[in-house]
Amino acid sequence: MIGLSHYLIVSALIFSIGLVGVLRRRNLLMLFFATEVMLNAVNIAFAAISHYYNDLTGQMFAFFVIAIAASEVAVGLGILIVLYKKQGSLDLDELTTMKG
Amino acid sequence: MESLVYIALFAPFVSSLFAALFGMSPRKTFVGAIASLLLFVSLSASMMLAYHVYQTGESVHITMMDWIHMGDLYIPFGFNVDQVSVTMMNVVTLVSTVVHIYSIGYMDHDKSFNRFFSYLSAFVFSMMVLVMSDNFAGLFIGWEGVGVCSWLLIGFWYHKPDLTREENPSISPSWAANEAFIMNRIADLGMLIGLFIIYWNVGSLQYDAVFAAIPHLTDVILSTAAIALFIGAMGKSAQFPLHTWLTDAMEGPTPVSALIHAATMVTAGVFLVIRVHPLFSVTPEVSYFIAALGTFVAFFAASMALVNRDLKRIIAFSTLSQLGYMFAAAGLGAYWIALFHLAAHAFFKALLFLGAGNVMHAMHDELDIFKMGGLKKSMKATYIYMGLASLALAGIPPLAGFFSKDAIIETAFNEGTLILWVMLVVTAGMTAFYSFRQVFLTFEGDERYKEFGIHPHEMYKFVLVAMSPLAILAVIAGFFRESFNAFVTHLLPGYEMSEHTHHLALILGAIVFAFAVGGILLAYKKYAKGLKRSEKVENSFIYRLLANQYYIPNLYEEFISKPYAMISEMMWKGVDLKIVDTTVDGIAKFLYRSGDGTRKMQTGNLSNYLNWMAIGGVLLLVVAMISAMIG
Amino acid sequence: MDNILSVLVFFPAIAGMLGFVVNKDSARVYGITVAAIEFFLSLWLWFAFDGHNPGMQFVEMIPMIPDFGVSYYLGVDGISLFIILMTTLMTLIGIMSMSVTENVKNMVITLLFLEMTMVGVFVSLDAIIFYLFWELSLVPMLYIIGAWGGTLRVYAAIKFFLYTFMGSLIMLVGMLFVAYIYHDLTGVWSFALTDWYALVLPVNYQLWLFAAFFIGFAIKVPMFPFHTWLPYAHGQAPTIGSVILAAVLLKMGTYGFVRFSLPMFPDASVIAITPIAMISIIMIIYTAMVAYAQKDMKQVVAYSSVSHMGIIMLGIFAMNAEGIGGSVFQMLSHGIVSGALFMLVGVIYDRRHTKMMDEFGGLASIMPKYAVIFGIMLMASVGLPLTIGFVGEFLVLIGFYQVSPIMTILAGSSIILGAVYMLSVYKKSFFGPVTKDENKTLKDLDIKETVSLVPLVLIVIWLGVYPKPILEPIDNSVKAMLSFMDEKAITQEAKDMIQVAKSTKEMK
Amino acid sequence: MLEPIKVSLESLNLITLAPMLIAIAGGLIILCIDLIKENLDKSLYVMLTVLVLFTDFISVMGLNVNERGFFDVMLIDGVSIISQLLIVAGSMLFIPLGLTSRRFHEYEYPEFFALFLFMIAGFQFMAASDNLILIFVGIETASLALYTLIALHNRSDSYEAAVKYFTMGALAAAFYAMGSAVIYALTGSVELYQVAEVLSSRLDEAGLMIAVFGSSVLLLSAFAFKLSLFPFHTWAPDVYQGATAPLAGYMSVVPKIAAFVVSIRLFGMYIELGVEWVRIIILVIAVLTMTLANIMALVQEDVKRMLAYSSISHAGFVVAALALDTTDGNTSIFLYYALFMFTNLGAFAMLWISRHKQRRFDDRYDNPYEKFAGLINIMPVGAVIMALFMLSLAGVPPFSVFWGKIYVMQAAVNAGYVWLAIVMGLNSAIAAYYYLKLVVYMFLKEPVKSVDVVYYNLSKPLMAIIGFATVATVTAIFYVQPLISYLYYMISASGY
Repeated sequence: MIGLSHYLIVSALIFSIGLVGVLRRRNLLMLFFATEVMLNAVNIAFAAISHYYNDLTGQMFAFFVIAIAASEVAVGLGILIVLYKKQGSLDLDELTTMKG
Repeated sequence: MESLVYIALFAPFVSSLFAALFGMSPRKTFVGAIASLLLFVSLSASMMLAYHVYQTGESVHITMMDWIHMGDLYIPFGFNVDQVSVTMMNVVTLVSTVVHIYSIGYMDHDKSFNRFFSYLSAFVFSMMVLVMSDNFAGLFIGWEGVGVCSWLLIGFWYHKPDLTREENPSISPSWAANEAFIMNRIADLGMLIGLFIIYWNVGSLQYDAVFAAIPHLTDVILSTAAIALFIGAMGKSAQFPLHTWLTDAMEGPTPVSALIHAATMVTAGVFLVIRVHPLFSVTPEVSYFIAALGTFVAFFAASMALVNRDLKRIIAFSTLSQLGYMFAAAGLGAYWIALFHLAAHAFFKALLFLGAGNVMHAMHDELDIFKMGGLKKSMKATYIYMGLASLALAGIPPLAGFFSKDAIIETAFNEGTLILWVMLVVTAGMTAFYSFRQVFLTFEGDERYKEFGIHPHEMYKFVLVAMSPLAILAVIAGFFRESFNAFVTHLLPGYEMSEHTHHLALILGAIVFAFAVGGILLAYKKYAKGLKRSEKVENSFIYRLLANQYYIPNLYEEFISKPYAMISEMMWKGVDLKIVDTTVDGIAKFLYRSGDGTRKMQTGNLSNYLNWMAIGGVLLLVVAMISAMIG
Repeated sequence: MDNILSVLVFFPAIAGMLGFVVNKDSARVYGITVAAIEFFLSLWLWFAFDGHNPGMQFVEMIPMIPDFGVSYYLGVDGISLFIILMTTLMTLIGIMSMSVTENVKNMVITLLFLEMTMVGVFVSLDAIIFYLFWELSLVPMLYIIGAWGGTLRVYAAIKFFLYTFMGSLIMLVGMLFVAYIYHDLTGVWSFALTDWYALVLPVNYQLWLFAAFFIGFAIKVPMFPFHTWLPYAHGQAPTIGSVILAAVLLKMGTYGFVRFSLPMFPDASVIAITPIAMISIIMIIYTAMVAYAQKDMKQVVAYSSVSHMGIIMLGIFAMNAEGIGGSVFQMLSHGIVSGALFMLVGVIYDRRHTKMMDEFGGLASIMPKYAVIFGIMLMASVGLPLTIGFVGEFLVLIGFYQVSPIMTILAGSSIILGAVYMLSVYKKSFFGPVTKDENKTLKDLDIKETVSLVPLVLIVIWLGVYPKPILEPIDNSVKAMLSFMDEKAITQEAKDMIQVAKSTKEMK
Repeated sequence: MLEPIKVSLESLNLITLAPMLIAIAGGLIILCIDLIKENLDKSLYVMLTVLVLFTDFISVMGLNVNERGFFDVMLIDGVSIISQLLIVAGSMLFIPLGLTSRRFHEYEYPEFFALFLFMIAGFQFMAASDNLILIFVGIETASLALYTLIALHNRSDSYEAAVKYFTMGALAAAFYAMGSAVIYALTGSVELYQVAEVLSSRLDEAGLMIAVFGSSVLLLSAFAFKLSLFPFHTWAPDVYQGATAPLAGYMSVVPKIAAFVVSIRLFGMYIELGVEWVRIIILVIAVLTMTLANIMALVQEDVKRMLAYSSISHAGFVVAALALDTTDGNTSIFLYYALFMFTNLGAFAMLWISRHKQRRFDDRYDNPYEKFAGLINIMPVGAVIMALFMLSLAGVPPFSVFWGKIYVMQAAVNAGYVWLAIVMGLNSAIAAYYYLKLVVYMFLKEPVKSVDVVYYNLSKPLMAIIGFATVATVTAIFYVQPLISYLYYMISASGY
């Protein structure tokens, strides 16, 4: 029987994968994807918990997360585009003019 | 009577201020004249007071105003003119009047003439405060005041450069002045401690209150107080081991040496012991120590005088030696004898110094007696004065020194302290020898000064006249011994020789006399015909030891001054800068460097930042775990 | 005029503000005038002051932050009165003798602000207001040292600021803790000192709080080993800065001990007697030795300040009227004497642009007036009787003798060691032949310098001969404080150590 | 079957939403105006924004304490009112700085103002809710707007700043969402008051503890990022440097107030529940933050970056008060920020008064210390004002930040954390160094000669704002009393 804990474990796994992605990726676009992965892991958790409690709040939260993820991507991509125009690259390692 | 007290006290002060007004202007003879006049006023007032005290047998006590009042401590400016202080006042004002007049002549060519009188009168004022005060704090004011004036006067010719110890044993006037001041300060600390002990056990610093309380105090307190006060006396009176400053103080002008370093200031220590006799008389151990130290210094100083070639230093050593006598007397309980010797010594020693001043004046500041000789032709009067003074010093009857010194030696016998007696007798012989060695080398024999192209001339007439009171007193003072005894023993405990001593008095006197005459004869034999120097003697260990003052100044230099300077330097560069300050700066630098280290985490690379966030999360988890486990 | 204290505090500040308008050529006269008015105001304060009343007078109290217990609370007693007078006097004389030529206007304005903060510190009876002025006083001094100082001026200024700032922040924590306890016990927030005095604290609290206040005050004093900022500050500061720093700012620390530590923590203070006495003795002897090793005249005076502050500290912890009263007097004495000495060093620095002693020699022949005044101040500094320096030193030593004879003897060595370094300065600079040609043409004191130094000389002698008008109010306030401390102390040891003057006892 | 939902308008209590709605509406109006007529002057937008903010402020003032509204997701307690007031007030201080005398083109875009207003609405949502969803929405609304505002500066540094901030923000958002999910899993609720109830009844269960660990750590990470606490602070210096000076000043105050409100609600809850280690973690972070940020600030060569680190350090200072979880502590947070706001915004605005055409002192920095060398000779009043701000930041009395500092320290002492107060004191002493460094440069050094083209930006609004900040900084002693009493009253009324 697939129970809540399975969902949560999956969610945690995906969250970790996303986290590792955020930490390891050098390309900004990939990095954004990784954060999306993390948010989606949260969504899985919310959906599962919501079902578990038989309470709609979790699903509501999940919807908000989706909406916010979408707008985040919109803003993020916007910034990335101008950045790309200016720098010609999306490599993280080149983004180090400010430091110290 | 009150006004007389104020006149006696403040006339020198006015004189000092008056002279100070002209301190920076060129030489003005009237400054000296007015200063001398004011001193004479002070002398007259002192004499009147003496007469008054003599007549009524009562002391005059006045309180001028409050000085310090804090907590339970109450110190007024109070003055007490009693038999002891009036004696001192007269001695001080008399000698200072003479010295003031003398200085008009002696300092004739000095451009700082006016300044000199200002200092000199200030000294007299301080000395008057010292002797007249009715409390320990007032005494201490005077005590320090004379110290400063002594500093100013020793260093009067401050412009002279520092020389090596070989060229000039005192290095320079300013060096000698500082040495004197600092050594005195060491002793002053002892004195202050004495004051503190007295205050906290008696609750007052007034003499009468303190003396009244003495019976209620324990022996330990009394002894420590006595020791502490005596340490003070040791500094001012240049007792071993604080004696080196006195000979170096001869760098000052000769009138200064006469007044301060022979007649008055250096006797302040003796005065202190006499003044505080109720305390010292109940602490026999301390008193005995004083007597022993006094005897030792008498001998010790005399031994150094034997070989010295410096006219003034010889006299200085003799002063030291005589101070030893005074302490011996005071320590043995013969306070009035000590006071009597103090007065008598003041007269003939001042005379001797002033005579030496004449010689110096004539010899263009040359002080080496080996370079003099045969001065009697050109300086008859001075010769007579110095001869008289030396006779008095040597203790030849009927001059003053005989009566006073003989009494001291007799006291030593009377107390059964034979070792002291023997030493004092031997010292008497040595005194006679060195005094006349100096007199003969200066005035008799061949005229060695001619090699140096010096044409000696006698001092001004008025100066010689001015010196005459001292000469007269040096001759006749001794006759007043008994009346003096009667006068001061109103206040001081009497001292009578025992029957046994009384019987032997003549024999004892004869022994001393024999030693004195022996000394003079020896000196006559060796030096009257001129200087015969013997390489062998001069190179002998003893001679060199004595000539170098037992190497004590060198010792002080090597083991105190230099190490102090070295440690100071080390404290500054080694400790203050290297340790204390570097620690402070080190903390600051450490913070700064750790800032440099920490900012490396701020690589600017987003990936690192994200890693930091993850690490932070883990870190939080770890801290949480730890604190959860501990808590 | 009941609000004379507020006038005293804010008059210089307002004048300083208006000073921005004054033309820079007239700035100096403006400064002298304002400082003179301020000085006369403080004299008026003295005349209006009732010397027989040991308590706080001219008290003003306006609640500022009642919810937090902060109020504008001023008052003077015998202890602070004369420090205020000295502050205004030294500011006046400092401005008069000032030899700064660049940016005189800025200097004058800065000094006037500094005067406000200094007076403020001494009249504040509210801990926060005290702290406020205390910290604020650092700023003008930072500017004075930093802007008109020598080559290392920035380093010296920052060191001065940070060191004292660090210490006072610890003290602030202590203050907040006292306030907390007060709130805990009474339910009311208050930073008023008079309220705090009423607090009876357990001994361990007292010890911790004492330590916190100690750090703040000790750095300011400055006590060994927190003193190293001082030589730099003095070494780099312009003359006027050194004068004010030595005369007034250092006194804030010792004043703090008298005002805060003693009455608030009597038991802890008694426990601290021995350690503090040890530090004081180290200060006295060690810095006297360091002073002796200096080549720079000003550094000698700077280190001598530390040494003298050791005497003051010792007296404060004598726990009897003689010692504490002596310390308060010694604060005045040291203020005037060290201020004068710094001015004197400034005089020669203005002429020769060096303070190294081996550059001089024989100055007494060339500058006799200067030599005389220097000599008088030197003698006052080494504590010659009948000068101001003796009274305080004598009282302190006599007071501390009751606590520990041995330590008094050690501390008393200051009269020897002080003479050693001071006389050596005098000998090196003033005595001997004139060896340097540059020195031969030096001018003696000009009118400006004479006018500013002579009053100090007169005060030095006047207060040495007749200190009574000053000692009396100090005596009354100190006695009252001691009997208060004695009542308040909770341990028997403390009660034994705190010596209430007999006269106070008799009155009861 | 779902039942038809019946909602009465009264029960919605829409007035609680009014402030945010006003801000949002204002933003929309600005956008609409732009649609209707292009190329309107920025002064119009600035004034409109001020107007909107003013209305917003009034409407917040009109709120009653302790009300809930809009399906009970809105929580209008004292904390939310004061924080909203502070947020709006801070924004009102900031926005006139847009009226520069020079052309900084982001202010030419009406979108800038619209985004700004949306952002404020976001902050207000954060402050005025104890619903995790709404808080999340608030955070993201505000953050996304803020990223854009930074990027609008249109220099490569600002893009870099925006990207860094954005990416890290996204990660923080993920943490927050996951944390919320854990809480939801634990309690079945996202309303904090319900969460607290459930948690307090189930706190003894062993398994629950681990979940509490997870949730609190995740949420702490998210908010540590928002509050720029070590080691989540890394974005702050770069972002402040990349953003315009006033915006950096603004970011160092206003978003943090909003984040603090949420933190008080969230972590206060944990501490109240007796999860002691949350307090310990916060204290550890606080001490680390104030110390490390301080020592990093020591070595900065750029004033703006120094101020950035100093802001981080101040945040660490205040976070310590959060850990106390006392009324005093919470009051001190708001007091501190209220007082800090004027000074810090003023200090950042002072960087804005001039700009060199090239980076002539340093390749990397716009505002190196050398730029301020000898400012006392060039611009005496400016130098004095800047020095006042620096002294205030250093905590020299009687300037504003001092009162905040002692109140925080007093709160620490009152709560029994004397060591914390001492650490704060020592940190203030360290901090004094870098503030003094600027003072030293301005007052004690000679100006660097050969200055190339300088764009002076001394517009009247800028001067007015700086003047206002100066007055507020200097006269703090006179208004601290009403401020404290109001804040204390509001906070104790809302039960914190």
